[in-house]
Amino acid sequence: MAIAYILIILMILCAVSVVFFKDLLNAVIALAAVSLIASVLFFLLQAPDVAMAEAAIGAALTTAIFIVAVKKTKRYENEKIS
Amino acid sequence: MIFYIGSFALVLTGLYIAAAKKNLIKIIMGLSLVDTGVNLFLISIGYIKGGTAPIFSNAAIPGKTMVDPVPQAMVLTAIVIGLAVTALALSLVIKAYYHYGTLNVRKIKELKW
Amino acid sequence: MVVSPVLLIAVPLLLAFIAPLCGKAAKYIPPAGALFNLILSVILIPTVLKSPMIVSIGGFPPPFCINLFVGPLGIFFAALISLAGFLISIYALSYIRERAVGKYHTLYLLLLTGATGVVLTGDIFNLFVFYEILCISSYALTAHNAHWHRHGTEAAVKYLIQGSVGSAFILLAIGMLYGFFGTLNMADLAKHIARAHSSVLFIPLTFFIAGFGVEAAIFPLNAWLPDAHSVSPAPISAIFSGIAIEIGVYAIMRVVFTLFGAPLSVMSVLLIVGLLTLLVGEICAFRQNNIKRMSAYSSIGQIGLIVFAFGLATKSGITAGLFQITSHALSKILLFLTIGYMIYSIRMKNYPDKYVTEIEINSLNGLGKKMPLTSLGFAIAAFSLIGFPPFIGFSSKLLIVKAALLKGGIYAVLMGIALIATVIEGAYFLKVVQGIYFRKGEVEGIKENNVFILVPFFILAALIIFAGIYPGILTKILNSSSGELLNRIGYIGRLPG
Amino acid sequence: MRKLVSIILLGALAFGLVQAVKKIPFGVQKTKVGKYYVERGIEDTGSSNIVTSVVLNYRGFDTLGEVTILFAGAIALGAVLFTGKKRIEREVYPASPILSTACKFLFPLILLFGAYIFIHGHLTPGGGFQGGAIAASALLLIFLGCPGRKTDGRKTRLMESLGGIIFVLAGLLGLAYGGFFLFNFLPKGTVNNLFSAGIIPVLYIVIGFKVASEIAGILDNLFGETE
Repeated sequence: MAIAYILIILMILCAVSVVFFKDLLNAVIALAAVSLIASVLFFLLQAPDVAMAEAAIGAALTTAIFIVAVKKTKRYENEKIS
Repeated sequence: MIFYIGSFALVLTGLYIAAAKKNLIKIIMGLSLVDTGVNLFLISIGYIKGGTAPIFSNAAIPGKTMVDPVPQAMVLTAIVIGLAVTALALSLVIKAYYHYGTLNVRKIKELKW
Repeated sequence: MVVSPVLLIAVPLLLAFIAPLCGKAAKYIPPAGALFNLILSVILIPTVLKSPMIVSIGGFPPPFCINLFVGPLGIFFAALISLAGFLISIYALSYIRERAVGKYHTLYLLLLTGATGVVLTGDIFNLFVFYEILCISSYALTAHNAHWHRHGTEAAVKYLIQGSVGSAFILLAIGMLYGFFGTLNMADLAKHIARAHSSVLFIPLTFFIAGFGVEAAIFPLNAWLPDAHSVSPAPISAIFSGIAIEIGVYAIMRVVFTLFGAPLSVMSVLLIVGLLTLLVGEICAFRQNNIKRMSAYSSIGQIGLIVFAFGLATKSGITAGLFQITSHALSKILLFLTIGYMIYSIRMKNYPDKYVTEIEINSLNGLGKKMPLTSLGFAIAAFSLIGFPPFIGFSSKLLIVKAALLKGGIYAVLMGIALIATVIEGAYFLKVVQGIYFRKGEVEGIKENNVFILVPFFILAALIIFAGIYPGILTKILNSSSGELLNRIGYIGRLPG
Repeated sequence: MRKLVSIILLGALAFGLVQAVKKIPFGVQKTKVGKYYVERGIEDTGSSNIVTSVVLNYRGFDTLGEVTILFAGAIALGAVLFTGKKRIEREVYPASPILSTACKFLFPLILLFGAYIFIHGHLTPGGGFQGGAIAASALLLIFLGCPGRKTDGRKTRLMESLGGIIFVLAGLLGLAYGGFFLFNFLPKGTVNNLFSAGIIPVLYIVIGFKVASEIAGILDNLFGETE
């Protein structure tokens, strides 16, 4: 399962980058990447049902909701930059 | 084992974001990360080495080597719960922004924390 | 023929799904659902007292499917929830008349259903699911009228963040237990846990207490409560203080006693936490100027007392704790409802356009003459919370003192500290009652005339006094309930196979 | 300061987690309930996807709760975003014709795919939740690609409620016929046929519609502009 190691390291990197991105849109995309990689991991763990749900709900719809929320509020974490 | 480590890394990162960040949307993102991490943890508990997905696409597959279906059912539930909570949280954040004009939790504190 | 207890959950759910289709008539649905539940649970009480009912769902033998465990404890809580829910929903018929009314009633009914599900289920993951229903509807109800009410929004955001972290902990703990023992049924889990080495169990138990502790508002985890309880509309404050936090306590107790067999170390920690919660709550309440915030902090104090009583881990202690839950639910609901009506009347006179849910204590001065029935209800509730005879609060506090003294030694000393907190509680409530009756205020032109609001006051006050004079009517079911919590072997033994 | 404290707390938490997880071996058969489901699942429920049979039959009550949670979430979101005013019709900037044509072309296909997934929930991976979410993402595509289109709030609400009502009624029918709530009272049929597994496909189709309309309602509420 060498691929699992690579994916998990990638996933952790994406998760950590959510902490550091100042632009919330970037952070949302990183979050979506985490969800997407998680759904691949679910598939590797022999859970196709969950992988499907995570891809459709976690990666697609949650991201869309986040983007709408960011669009309706402020885009940058530090609010002085507008 | 690496799956456990990965899932805990997600949970801890998410909790760190929720505890240390000031931006409300960031905090909600942290909660979402925690959810994903917990889900990954549950699925890895149910995994069996060399197991197949619990679907009898043909009757010849031996049931013994199948991974545990219960965590998968639990995670399906948890994902949907996560969606509901995230959507509700973001709608509240939008309203908070409408009222206070900021997303900074340090500035939204008319009530004492 | 015996009716199936699953209807206690299924029928309110059905009604909740129907409610959005009813338009204006939606407000009659919560009273109907709660009344149905009340009648059904009262009918079931004699059967359940004879022997607990195990109801399988889906028709498979219990460890393999979800089952309801309807014991005395569950049915007692179900009856309490539906009684409180019924009275509050009658009150809400005319109290909630602004804006998103239909959605309010649907969410309210879902909250009641979630609470009922938590107390009846016998499966740990199912408990989590119903707990989430309860939480999600609470978050939304805190922010009722979010568009006009900025404090409500703020409180709801705080509540949601802390609540969802708590839920994540619960789910982690459930996952660990499943990893250890491979089952989710609580009786089955308890059987395995009884045999397992205790070092494995420490982390899941901590996570459970931390997770449910958020809803129960025990000491370090109660930052959300004063905000959420004080800024939400009065019926919601009442159901939160009267039911929701008690459900958190129930969940902790179910996990600690039934699943983990109440290890002594954990019980001592809970005892101390309860005492701390009590002191912190009462001291903070004493310093408040805002009447609803004061009552919210008083709820924290009362929860502390309840956890303290459970922490004694004796039969008399648990019975006393359950009695205190009943007494707190009835009294605090009456308190919040009367306060809500006072605030509503004052608001309608002074600023009819604004959406106000909170008010300073001074504004209530002199209301005793203008709103005699409401003020009387407030006084009864306050006296009952302080623990004056002949109200129900007196009997419950007496039981707790007796239980602590029975255990003796250090517990009696701790009880002394708890009594000091009660004195503080007496001080601030008496101050308010004195203000209402004996001070002069600008309250011209306020009167009380709404029957739907006054009837729940009468019923609650009557129950408080009646149960205070005859505490015996409750002891039978409470005794078997505490027996159910302590008798872990019996709980496990109910599992067929 | 706050960061430091949270890092220390999280370190303690990480230590605890590792301690607990050391006792849970990875990748080993360890559960009795799961084993029972895998061995007896087909016989008991007639569904060849064991996850589906767990979700809808063995643990169907959880799923009812789950559906309720999504319902509560949708209602709650509506209540929070409720402003009491009519939506203003904003000036709509039409998307480029390529984009909107592509969206309109893809929309029925994605909808069909979602429907396929929830109809075949008992045979192949997927089911009501996944299919419903996919169908909802088709609606999302329309919201994004063809601005100005919206769903009819009354119809989505009707569909949500009907879905829930049918689910509970199916449960009550089970109670009436078999004596157990959510009892699988329909004939199980031949395994691996579309018409098999009793109430499972019925419930999954209902859930699919319900989830799709709920998420569409959530998205519609979020996208909608007032004032």
